[in-house]
Amino acid sequence: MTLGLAAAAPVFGLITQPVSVAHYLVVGAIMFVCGIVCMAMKRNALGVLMGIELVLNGANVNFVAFASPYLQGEGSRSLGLDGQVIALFVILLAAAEAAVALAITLNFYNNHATVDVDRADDLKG
Amino acid sequence: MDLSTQLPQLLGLAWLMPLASFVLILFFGPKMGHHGRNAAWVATAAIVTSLVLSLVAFVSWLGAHPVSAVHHGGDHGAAHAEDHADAAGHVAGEHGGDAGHAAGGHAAAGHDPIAYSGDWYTLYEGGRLRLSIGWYIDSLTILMFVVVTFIATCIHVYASGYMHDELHDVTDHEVTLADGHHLHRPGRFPRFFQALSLFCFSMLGIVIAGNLAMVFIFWELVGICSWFLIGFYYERKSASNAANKAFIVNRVGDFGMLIGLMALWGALGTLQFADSSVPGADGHAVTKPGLFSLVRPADHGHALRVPDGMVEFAAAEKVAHTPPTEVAGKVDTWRAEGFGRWLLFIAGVGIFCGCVGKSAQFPLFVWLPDAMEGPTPVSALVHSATMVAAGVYLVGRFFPVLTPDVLLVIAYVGAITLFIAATIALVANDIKRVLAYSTVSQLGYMMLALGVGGWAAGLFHLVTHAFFKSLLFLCSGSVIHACHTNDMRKMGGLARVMPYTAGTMLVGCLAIIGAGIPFVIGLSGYYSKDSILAQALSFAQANPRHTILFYAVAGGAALTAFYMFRLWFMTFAGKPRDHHVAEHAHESPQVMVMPLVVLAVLAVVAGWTLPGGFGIANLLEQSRPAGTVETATGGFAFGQTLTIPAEYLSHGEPFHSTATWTAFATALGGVLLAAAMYVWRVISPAAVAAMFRPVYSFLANRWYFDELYHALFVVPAHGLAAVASGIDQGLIDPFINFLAWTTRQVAGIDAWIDRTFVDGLVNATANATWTLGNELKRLQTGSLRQYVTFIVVGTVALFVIASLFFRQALAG
Amino acid sequence: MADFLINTLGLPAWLAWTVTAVIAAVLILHVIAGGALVFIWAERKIAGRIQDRLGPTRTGGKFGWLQSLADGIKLLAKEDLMPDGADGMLFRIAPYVSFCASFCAFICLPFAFDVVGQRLNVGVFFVIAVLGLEVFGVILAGYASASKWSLFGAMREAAQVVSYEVPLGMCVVVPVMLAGSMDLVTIAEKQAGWFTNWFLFHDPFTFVVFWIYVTCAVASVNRAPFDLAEAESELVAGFHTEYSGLRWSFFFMAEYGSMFLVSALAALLFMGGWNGPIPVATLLGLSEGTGDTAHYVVRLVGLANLISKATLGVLLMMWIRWTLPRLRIDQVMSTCLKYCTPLAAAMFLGAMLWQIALPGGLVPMLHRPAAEIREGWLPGPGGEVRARDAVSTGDAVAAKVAQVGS
Amino acid sequence: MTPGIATFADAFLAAPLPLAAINWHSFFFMLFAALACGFAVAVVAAENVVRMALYLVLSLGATAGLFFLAGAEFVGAMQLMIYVGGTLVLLVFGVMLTAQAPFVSIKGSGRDKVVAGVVGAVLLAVLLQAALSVKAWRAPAAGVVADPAATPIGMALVGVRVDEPGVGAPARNVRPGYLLPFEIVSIHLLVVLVGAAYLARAKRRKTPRAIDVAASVEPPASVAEHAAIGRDRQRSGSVLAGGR
Repeated sequence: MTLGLAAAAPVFGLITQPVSVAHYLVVGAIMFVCGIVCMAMKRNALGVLMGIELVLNGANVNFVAFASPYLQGEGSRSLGLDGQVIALFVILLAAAEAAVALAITLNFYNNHATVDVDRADDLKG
Repeated sequence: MDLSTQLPQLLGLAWLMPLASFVLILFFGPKMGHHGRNAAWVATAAIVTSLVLSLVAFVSWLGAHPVSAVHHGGDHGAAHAEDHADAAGHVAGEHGGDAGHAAGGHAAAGHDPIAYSGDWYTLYEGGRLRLSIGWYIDSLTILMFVVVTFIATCIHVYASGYMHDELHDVTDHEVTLADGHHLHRPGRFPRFFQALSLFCFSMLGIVIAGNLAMVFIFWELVGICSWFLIGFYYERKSASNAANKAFIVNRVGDFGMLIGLMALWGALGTLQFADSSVPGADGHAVTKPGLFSLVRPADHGHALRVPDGMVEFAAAEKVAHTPPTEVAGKVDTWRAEGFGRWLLFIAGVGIFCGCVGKSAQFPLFVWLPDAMEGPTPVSALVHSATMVAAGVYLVGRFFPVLTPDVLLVIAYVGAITLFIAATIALVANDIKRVLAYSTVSQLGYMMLALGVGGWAAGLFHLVTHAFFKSLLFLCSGSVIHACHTNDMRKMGGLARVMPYTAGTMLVGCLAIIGAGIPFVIGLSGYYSKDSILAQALSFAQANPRHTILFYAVAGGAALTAFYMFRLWFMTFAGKPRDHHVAEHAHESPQVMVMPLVVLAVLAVVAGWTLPGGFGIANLLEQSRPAGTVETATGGFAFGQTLTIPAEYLSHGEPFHSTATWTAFATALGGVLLAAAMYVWRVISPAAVAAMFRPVYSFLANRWYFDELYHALFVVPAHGLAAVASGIDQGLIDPFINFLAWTTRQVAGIDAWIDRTFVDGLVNATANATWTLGNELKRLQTGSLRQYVTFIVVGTVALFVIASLFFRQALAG
Repeated sequence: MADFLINTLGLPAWLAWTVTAVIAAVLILHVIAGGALVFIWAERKIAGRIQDRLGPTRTGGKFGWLQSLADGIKLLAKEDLMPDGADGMLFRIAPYVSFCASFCAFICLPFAFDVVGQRLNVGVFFVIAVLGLEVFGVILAGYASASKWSLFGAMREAAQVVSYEVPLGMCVVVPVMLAGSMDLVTIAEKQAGWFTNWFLFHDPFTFVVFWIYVTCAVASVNRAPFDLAEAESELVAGFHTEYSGLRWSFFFMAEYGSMFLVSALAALLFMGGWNGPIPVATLLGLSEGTGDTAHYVVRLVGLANLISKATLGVLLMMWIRWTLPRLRIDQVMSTCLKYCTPLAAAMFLGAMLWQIALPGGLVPMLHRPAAEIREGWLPGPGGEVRARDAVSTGDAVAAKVAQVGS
Repeated sequence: MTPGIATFADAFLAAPLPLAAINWHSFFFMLFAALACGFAVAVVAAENVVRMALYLVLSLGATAGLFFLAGAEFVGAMQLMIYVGGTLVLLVFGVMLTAQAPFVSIKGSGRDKVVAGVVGAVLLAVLLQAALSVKAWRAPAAGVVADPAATPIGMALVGVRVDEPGVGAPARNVRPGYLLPFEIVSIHLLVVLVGAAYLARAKRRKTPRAIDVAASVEPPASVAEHAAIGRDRQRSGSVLAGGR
């Protein structure tokens, strides 16, 4: 049994040790990067929007992680409510941002009959 | 509430109401209904509010100080005989001795005027100068408030009908443009009421004013308003000229007034009428004596005395040589030597100059008849009832400070004015000018009355005159409105078509000539004019050398009767002279007739004294200035001693009956003569005119005053201007041109430098920027994703740099 | 229950917990599936009666009570079509998304005092949120079917549900405010006692709010008269035009599941949850203290109470469906945004003011003052309530809260 | 959920079996984390917009799970309600409204992908380094059990802090609440709502400058109207009625 444990240690360790803030940070970082890549790669305006949502969400994960009293190791103190409240506001503002961005996209679609962001270069000098 | 706090609030509010409406109309006038139709309502509402407030104040005043006939001279009753007796005793005693003490003894016996005074707001305080917005309220103030607001109300109502032409575009037939067409302009309905409101505000400001400075401020405001209103049809040359004339002539008077103010302030350091409590050096309130108590100190029995300030001011060099401690002691000796009395004289005359201008007294009366260029309601309000009354009011208010000499001057000016104006009115044919000259002459009456010591008489006449003169003007307005002409020779027989106007105007004429059944009852003019006559008579008796004044008054009465009825007969009686006019003639609309009726009623009853003594005369007695109750003597300026007889004497025999009979006879005579000439035609005016051709033309040309002034002032002024312009063009212009030329040369060089170097620099910069921008433009691809990439790269770069070079900072 | 397994059967804790979880899940699943069977049968009978028909009569004897089971079997056997040009993956996933949404919502829905999958202190919120997810499956279905009808249906559904979440949320907030907690268990507990304690009868405003809630609930599970998404007269069958067989039945289970859910929610929020109109248990002297049997009896009675109330709600919806004609979509929208939302807001305000004006309610005898309805955070006589929760649920959080509160 | 899991874990440490070694909290964390990250990557990888939307929803839902695990029930529920229930539905709306054949999947050029990938990799490296560099963050959770977060957040949003040591006497504590930010955010939301409704209102369409695709898409006027559904729900009724 202990052997089995030892064999599986690298993977198994992940689910035997209590999680820490860093775990959350890693998750947040991955989502953040995915969002960035999404923004940088997608030509579809809505794709870009989704990228933005991902980025915001990655940030939120960090906030919540820092706010959570569960995850703090010995001695370190959590952000307390601030983190959670900031996360809430981020969510709200993300909703607002999505609304406006979507409206803009649809306008763009009405005028240009496309949602390709590369076509949105009217202001280019 | 306490009267002393209640009255200022009520009257202050009543005073500010028109200001509010002025501001409203000024800003929102054109938006008020179609062509600002509702501006009339705003203004009227404001003035009605003031009227109500004034009436409330009036009632509460009566509640606090019931008017009765008990005090000196107030009644015609039995108390009169002994009044007369002991007064006579005083007169006898005063000739030798010190006038002040005896009179003061009487004055001190409970004849202090009832007055409330105080300050709302201090405009400026520095050094000795203290300008404040304050109030001085006594029965006179309240009476004037009621009168002004009441007449103003009537006239607002009347005007809202009269000015209806201004509601739509107006074609002014008296103005012909260069292209030969008549002027066509948009209506100015709101502007009219705006100016009217402002005028009411200023007039009430004069009335309530607590110090001379404030009086002066509103004095000028009134002038401005009258300028606006006379020049209301400013496209008409005549109108704008008249406006300017009125303004400039008034300036002449105001210059004198300024001198008076300087004399008072320079010498006494205060312009407050009444004593005022001001914060002293140590912070406690100190009672600062006002003009009245300075000139008539209570400890001196309210007898007129040259105030210490003036004495020291006049005896400046003596003061300089006297140690400060002893100055106070020597003042009396200096006063005895007569120092400062000239100063006081000058102050009085100066202030009176202002009144001369404003009240159109000789020699500054020329502006008033021209002022008839304004709309008729304006003539009625400004130039008959209120503004011109301001001068009389100020003299009345300022009465205690006026020495007998000043009074004499006033009396003579008044006499001359009244005579000249009356004579001119005899031959004038323009209905409004007749009324204008009659106004002038009535004002002369008032001034004369004040001058001969008839304080109550003059102000009484002021009030009654306000009523019937505004009535007369409104009637004339309604006539003009009907006939579209001012020329009486075109009128006649209008009584049939416009009965209301005719009737009310008849009432007005009767009132102004002081008609009445002797000793029984009469119209308002009957009482006021009789009291003036009586006072003039008693003055003439007291100073035999000035009997002429009484004759002037009597003659004036006759002339008044004549020209007023000449006017009435020519206008309403007989057959129409000009059918073209007569056909158009029609009665005016209700809104115009209503005020006529109201005013007519008041013109009848204004003078009555109700049983129990309530009446304007007795009301005025309440605020008779301290120390003017009794006969006083004085005077140095004209090398003679003057006696200003106490006014109550004139209510007794023999003056009273004599005056009444004289007035009755003269008036009757005048009326009969007028009737004979214009109704029965037993005397032909033309024949008379032919008989006295020179006199007639002299009068018809208004004594050539305008020509005289033209020759005296205008021509020299033009000459001076010509010289000045010659200098200007001959000397100054070439010099200026030379300067200009030089500057141009310099500028040329400068421009060259500018173009070569400065511009070059600027252009270089611009080019550099341009090229740079062109280079940078490449970066701005407009591709969103690329931007995102940039952002990320930037972030990473920052992080790397930070972690490389600021490791410690991060580690912390 | 886990305690029961651990203590009496002596199972190892982890096994006990797992077993408990599985049992709970299966139970909920059966509530949905079995409920769907019963309700479909009931609906057909009711529709029949209302329309003067008999409805199913044959299958399974007298009342045709096996009818829906037979249908189920038929659906299982049916061929599963997928239109050409559909987005296969999404098309397959969609029904499960819907179903999972309405299933997850049951997790924190208490059936009796502590008969609850997982007690959440944001229970109400969670239920509403998860319920909102159901629409997602519908949208996917509509899009993936590559059919205009489906697309329109999906759009309407989405528009309708997303906008009806607003007034729904407002209505739900009122009981939350009165109870001072978002925990469904707490909310229901606050209404224990006589039926006058039900928030439905708390004050006139809550009464109105209840009916607004019913309207919005009907709309948000898009039942008639709000079933624009599957308006068979306009769009063939709306978002599930292209579906058949098992996937189609999943949509239906989801629909009936969420019908039951919103009804249960209504019961919990407004009608005292598992507390009957008359506090029988208390009157009989049965309470937590008096031994396990009493304990379980009380639970069962509560269970019965709640389920019957919820069923009542479902039947009400059926009645409405077969009585009222379908609205036009613009009418639906104006109902939501012009009437429900402002009305709900006003009622919320009213309820609040009522709380401030008469905290004791109109009849203080019958009414438990709202002051003690608080979590442990604020001072006030909330202590003993929390303490009892702590004992009964053996929950660390509640324990902490209790010692904080008292 | 968390407390349950917590007690779960306690129960397990007693058990002798290897399963007993499992920290269920970590287990569920790993589960949700894997879901969140996996679907996030799927979002990037997917070509079809609608699928991207689906993956995004799943990713966000999993994140909500993470929040629950971190003891932030309220934020989690909020995430589910607003993000997943609201924002995403709107996104999908947009997707559908613009989901015409040519745009459902716009292929990005390979070069873009490479660039984005490299940049992303670099950023990821930096972020991970940052995340793991601080020791205090790596310290395993002490398993403190805190109070349920809903009430303190609610109270804090209206300006009263009850999560402080002076619990039970909000008057006593001095930490400010979040009333002002709360108000600001709500005003901001209102403004956004109005603005979005205005932006997306159905206009009389001007001829689109891109004539080439005008034929292939459904008339932009009606597109604009559909846009109105997503953004300006008040109008959507008549829109859909018209769409029928």
